[in-house]
Amino acid sequence: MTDTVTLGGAINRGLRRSLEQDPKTVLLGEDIGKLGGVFRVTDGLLKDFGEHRVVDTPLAESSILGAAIGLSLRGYRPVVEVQFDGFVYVAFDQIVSQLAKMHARSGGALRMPVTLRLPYGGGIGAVEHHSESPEAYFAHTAGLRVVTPSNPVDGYWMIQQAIACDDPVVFLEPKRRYWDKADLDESGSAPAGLFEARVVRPGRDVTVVAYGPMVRTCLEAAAAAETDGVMLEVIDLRSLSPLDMDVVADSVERTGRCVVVHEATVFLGMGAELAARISQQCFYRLEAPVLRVGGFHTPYPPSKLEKHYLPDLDRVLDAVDRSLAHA
Amino acid sequence: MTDTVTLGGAINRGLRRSLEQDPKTVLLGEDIGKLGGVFRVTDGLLKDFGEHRVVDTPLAESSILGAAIGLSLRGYRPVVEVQFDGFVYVAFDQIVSQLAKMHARSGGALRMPVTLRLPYGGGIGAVEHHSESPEAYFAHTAGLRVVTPSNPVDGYWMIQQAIACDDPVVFLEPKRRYWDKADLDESGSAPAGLFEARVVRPGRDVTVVAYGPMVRTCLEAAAAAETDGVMLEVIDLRSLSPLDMDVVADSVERTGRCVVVHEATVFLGMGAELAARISQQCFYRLEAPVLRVGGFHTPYPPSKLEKHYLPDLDRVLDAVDRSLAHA
Amino acid sequence: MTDAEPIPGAPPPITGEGTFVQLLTPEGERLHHPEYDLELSDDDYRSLFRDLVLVRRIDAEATALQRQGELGLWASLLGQEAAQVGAGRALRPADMAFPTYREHGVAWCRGIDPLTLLGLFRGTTNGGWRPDEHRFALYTIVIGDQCPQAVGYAMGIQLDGAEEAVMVFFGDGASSQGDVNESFIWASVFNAPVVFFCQNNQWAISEPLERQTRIPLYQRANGFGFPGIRVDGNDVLATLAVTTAMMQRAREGGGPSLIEAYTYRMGAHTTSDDPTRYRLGSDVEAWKLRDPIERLRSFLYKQQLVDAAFFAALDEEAEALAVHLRDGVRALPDPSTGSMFDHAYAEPHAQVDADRADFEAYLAGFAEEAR
Amino acid sequence: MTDAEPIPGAPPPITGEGTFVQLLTPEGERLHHPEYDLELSDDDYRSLFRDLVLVRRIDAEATALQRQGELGLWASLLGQEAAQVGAGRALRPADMAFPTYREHGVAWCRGIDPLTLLGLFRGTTNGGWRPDEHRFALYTIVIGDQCPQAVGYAMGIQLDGAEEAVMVFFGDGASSQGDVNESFIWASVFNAPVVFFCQNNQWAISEPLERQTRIPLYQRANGFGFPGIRVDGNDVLATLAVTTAMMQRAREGGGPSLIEAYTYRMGAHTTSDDPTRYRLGSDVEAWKLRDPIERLRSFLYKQQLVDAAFFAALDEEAEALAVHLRDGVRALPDPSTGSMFDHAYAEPHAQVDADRADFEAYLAGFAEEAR
Ligand SMILES: Cc1ncc(C[n+]2csc(CCOP(=O)(O)OP(=O)(O)O)c2C)c(N)n1
Ligand SMILES: Cc1ncc(C[n+]2csc(CCOP(=O)(O)OP(=O)(O)O)c2C)c(N)n1
Ligand SMILES: [Mg+2]
Ligand SMILES: [Mg+2]
Repeated sequence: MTDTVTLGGAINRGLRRSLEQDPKTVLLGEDIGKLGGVFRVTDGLLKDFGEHRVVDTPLAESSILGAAIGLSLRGYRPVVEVQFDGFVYVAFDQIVSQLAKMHARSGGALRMPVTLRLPYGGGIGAVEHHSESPEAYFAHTAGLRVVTPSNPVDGYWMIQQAIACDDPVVFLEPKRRYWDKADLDESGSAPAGLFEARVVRPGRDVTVVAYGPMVRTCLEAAAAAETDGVMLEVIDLRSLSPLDMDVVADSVERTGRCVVVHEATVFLGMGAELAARISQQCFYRLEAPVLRVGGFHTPYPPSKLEKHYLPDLDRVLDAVDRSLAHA
Repeated sequence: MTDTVTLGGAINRGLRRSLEQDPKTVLLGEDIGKLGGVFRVTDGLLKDFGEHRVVDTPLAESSILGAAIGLSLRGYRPVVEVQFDGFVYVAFDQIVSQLAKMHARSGGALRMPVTLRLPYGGGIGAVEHHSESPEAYFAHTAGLRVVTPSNPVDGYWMIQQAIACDDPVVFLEPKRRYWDKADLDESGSAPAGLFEARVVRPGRDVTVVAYGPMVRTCLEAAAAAETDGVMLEVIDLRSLSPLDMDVVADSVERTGRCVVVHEATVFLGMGAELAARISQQCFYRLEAPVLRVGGFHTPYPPSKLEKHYLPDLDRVLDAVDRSLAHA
Repeated sequence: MTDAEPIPGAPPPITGEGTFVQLLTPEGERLHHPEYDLELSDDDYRSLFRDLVLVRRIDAEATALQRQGELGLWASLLGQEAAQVGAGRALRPADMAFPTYREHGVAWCRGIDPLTLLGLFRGTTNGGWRPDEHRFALYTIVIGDQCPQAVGYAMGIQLDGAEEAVMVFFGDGASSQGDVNESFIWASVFNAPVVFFCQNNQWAISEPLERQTRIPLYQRANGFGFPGIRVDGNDVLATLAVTTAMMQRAREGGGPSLIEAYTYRMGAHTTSDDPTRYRLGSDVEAWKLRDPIERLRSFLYKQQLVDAAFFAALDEEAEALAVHLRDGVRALPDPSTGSMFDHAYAEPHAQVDADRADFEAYLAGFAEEAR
Repeated sequence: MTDAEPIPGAPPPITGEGTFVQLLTPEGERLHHPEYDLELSDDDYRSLFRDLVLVRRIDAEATALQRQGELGLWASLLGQEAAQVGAGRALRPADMAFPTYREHGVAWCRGIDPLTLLGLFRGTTNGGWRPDEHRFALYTIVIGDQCPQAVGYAMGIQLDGAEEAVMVFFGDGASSQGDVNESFIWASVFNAPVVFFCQNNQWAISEPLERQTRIPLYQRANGFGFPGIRVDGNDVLATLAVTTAMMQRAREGGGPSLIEAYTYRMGAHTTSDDPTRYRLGSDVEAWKLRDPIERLRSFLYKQQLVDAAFFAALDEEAEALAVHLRDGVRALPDPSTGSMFDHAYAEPHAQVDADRADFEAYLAGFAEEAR
């Protein structure tokens, strides 16, 4: 039975299913109750699961994470929403010093099955602090896992997989894709593991690696490139920590060229790790240096400028051209 | 007139000179007054400059940074000490959302000449949270500058340059080198710009890039390698944001090989950015992939294990060997 | 101002009347208060009324401009005009204010052209005005972050030995943030000249006050050792009186204080919000009876301080302001693409320079193609 | 417990006597309190004394072991034995405690072998015990972080409908952290079964209490709507009485409370610290007269509850404990290098696996060379 759902709607359904299947699943966040979250991702859950399992909290992100840790210690499986990317820094200490390290600190005795849901990325014309891409901060933090769906089907399955995971998972939701639609069959089982990358479009000329919001952009670029006879292979990483390097390296071994695309600032963004790794793993195969397309080394600009700041089809294709220019 | 000073002592003298020369310089931190800081880096400054300019604050790092921002808005030039690397995350929001972005937000009208002094790194047998290497979090953050001295002479000059800089500077102090000594001549002028890298040992075979605590380790490795006839060129980055790529690329163009060394976890550590960049800039010259030596993808271990976690002479030389193994 | 101590275990109902300072009833009756009172001239009354009306007009116009697509977002101050104008008018030129994102009324009092505010919500800037010139910090969007900054600034005043004070604005929701509570501690420990002005508009987006506190917010100050006062935030006179007194106290070395302005967010949280999902229209209706403008209008009428000409002139002024905003907003230039790179740092930064060069080369490539 | 309201502008002197609950004077005189009292058997008294003595002995032994180089660091509880034993003994087996890094006395009451504590300070582990089995969370070193966690755990108790409560420990310095104040808000809003137990030992490393607050710390609770009580933290009876009452209140749904245990850090902050740089020996001397053990010893003597045989047996027990620690700490095995990789994640993580494989290959390289 297949339904057409948006990404936001798919995550909502995934949350609902987790709430149904495991009574230990509880949701915490600001405005997730009656309002259903500012993006309506928790719409209807308060009504159906009650205010003990869908908890509107005081306006204090550090304590949201701290409380989630405490609930984990009590055997719960908390799913936390931080309303926007730019507000997660307030909770950074609880995330980095406590959530990420508790399992190791306890020598494996304690588990932190916390899912941190975080709408991220730009492109929605928002005011400051509502368009950030903080994924590298989390991926650099040992003890955390970081994943991000790019489409509704992944959104539905990955949120459930993240909640089921016994490690803390930062679940990054590409907010500008919340309204993207796809057909979802809830009756099947997850099409892929939570930490697997996927080739979402095969091609022989250049490997384009993306995740979250940029997957669609890269698919569009690939379609445009095809009209010029250039066949891009697009990889959706899905997981940023760990990285599924097998899929990436396998592709680059075939194409010999690679472009990594993300919204986050290039300097020490995910592209840095990917470029470093691909340059090493595919050292003798690379025909051009791995190129990176991403945000500039500036704070996210006022929204009137974001179309210039954010990678788009043209900037992806420009990098593809520069890659191909290497003989 | 030359004196022998430790790194901690040199920074102390640099702070003193800044306090003397600019009445707008104020110091904020925990235990920086009578105690002189847990590493005694502010020793004697309260006595000589008074409690209005050397302020022992409440135990609240987020507010230390917030207050520094407020003082900047009032025309002051605050120098903030956060006692240990592991306690800076509490202030992450003020650093990332406010300190880093204020100048851009104001369209250049406001300046944030804040220096954040942060002892960092391991190797002193400390308990948890006292051995972290958070530099990548800061270097990834546009709007911040990140520097780190590796020796007393740099410590003396760089702290003054950092304080004089009109941008926020994260000044990372390699705590396990606090007691390293060198001769300091206070009468001269700074031997290099704050954002310049330096070749601290020339060599023809492999470029070894390090900063902060690892510079000494790499110099020791270079001395050992020399006995085997391998000549390492060691670069002290000094600045992590911006990176002085000219010095690095120039060296790799000569050696064709590069190893990057740091204590921080390798995944998305500074080595990722350097490897990505070198692999691109020196694409046709590299004879081996850029190799990275650093912390594992685990939380910093209990101190009995840190000798295994931290890069040492052997691990640097092992990477050098692996680099040279590429024909 | 007396108030029952909180009863452990049994949260007292959170209400306004009887706990707050009021100088003007909703019916426009002028009250007097033993501690906080005001001597105002006729002109003062009229000018306060003018500010309230113009500020509301700015807000209405901005809301309309958002609907027309000229702004990406607008955070309406509807219902909070008196709290903001009262507080804003208590500031002296040399004092400093640290706002949230909703203090359009205070901005007005600080002499900031409201058009400048629209830039932020249109997305042409993340700031807009010169905080040093207007003594009005940039809007702060991350809840609570401005509070420790305000205390730091106030410590700077102390270092300078100046007779100035700081007012920092925040909401009922913000009162739960760690930074806000830390700033209470710092202000108290350093006896900093700062007035904490909390507009309790009863809502933090969809969350009612009960999610942030079990006792009246002004009592928070009891835990930190400085006075907490609740004022009728829909009464511009009371707000002006209390803020004037507390600012003067701070300037004179009396230290910090907390003022809770008891008010109501009449509109949506922002234009993106849909309050029908979480609150009753009847609550909003009840609060309409406490409208901050109507009560002053009644008072002015009763006192015969105004006539038809006054209102006509004010209407005209409001209309001109509206035209200024409507025309101005459309004329606001988009920032240049290069401006992204201009102000990331105050001094040159190699990475920014490289990014700028790459971007310019990229743009030049298009130009070339186009030729 | 009555207490003057804070006087705005003029911080009252921060003293102990007269503001706290005391059941045993420094001279060993047994007092009674209208609200908080205890019915204790002779055995109870003796067993409390035993705990105090053994806990102090653990501390002395650990300090010595640090000097001998067996521990990297030790955070002494000297002077705080009564606060910790009193609070620790108020916990029921099913209750949960969240400590800082100094709660060795509470750990003792939770049945944790003190040798386990030494592992953390020796650097063989960052944890050591099973929090789920002992209902005693791991030590928290980042100041204040445990407080929101404690509230979260308490919310879990509510979800489970269990009759349990949480006690969370923190210091006077910690009271300034945002997270600690946020946890007061959460506990109040959710009426969570949590007792905030603040050991005010007058110092946060080198900073005296005046750097954290201008009013007595127990009054912080006034700002959050739950009771705050100051207890003589050098009086194990008073501490036990007050914590027992507040824990029971919490278990029964009465909600949170704040207890300030007024005490003194007799030693250095840790073995790395040098208190002569910032405080007077005479202050420490004055506090010696309030020693928590001596007053109970006097009481036991006066009541003739003990004889020479009791002390001899206790000495012997303490000596055996010391031997256990001395021998045990040297025998603590260093963790295996592989253990770094074992518990970074609960489930397999490709990066950790790769790092482990690389590291093993690297080690194997040495082994090969050696052959
Ligand atoms: C740290 C942080 N968390 C969440 C948000 C999202 N957010 C914006 S406004 C708001 C509610 C603020 O409520 P209140 O402080 O009462 O101010 P009001 O909007 O009512 O004026 C929230 C949760 C934010 N801006 N910053
Ligand atoms: C967030 C944070 N900042 C700084 C430190 C360093 N530090 C360790 S203990 C301490 C003082 C704590 O004082 P208090 O809370 O009174 O506890 P006490 O040590 O007196 O038991 C400080 C500043 C820390 N551990 N965590
Ligand atoms: Mg509000
Ligand atoms: Mg203390």
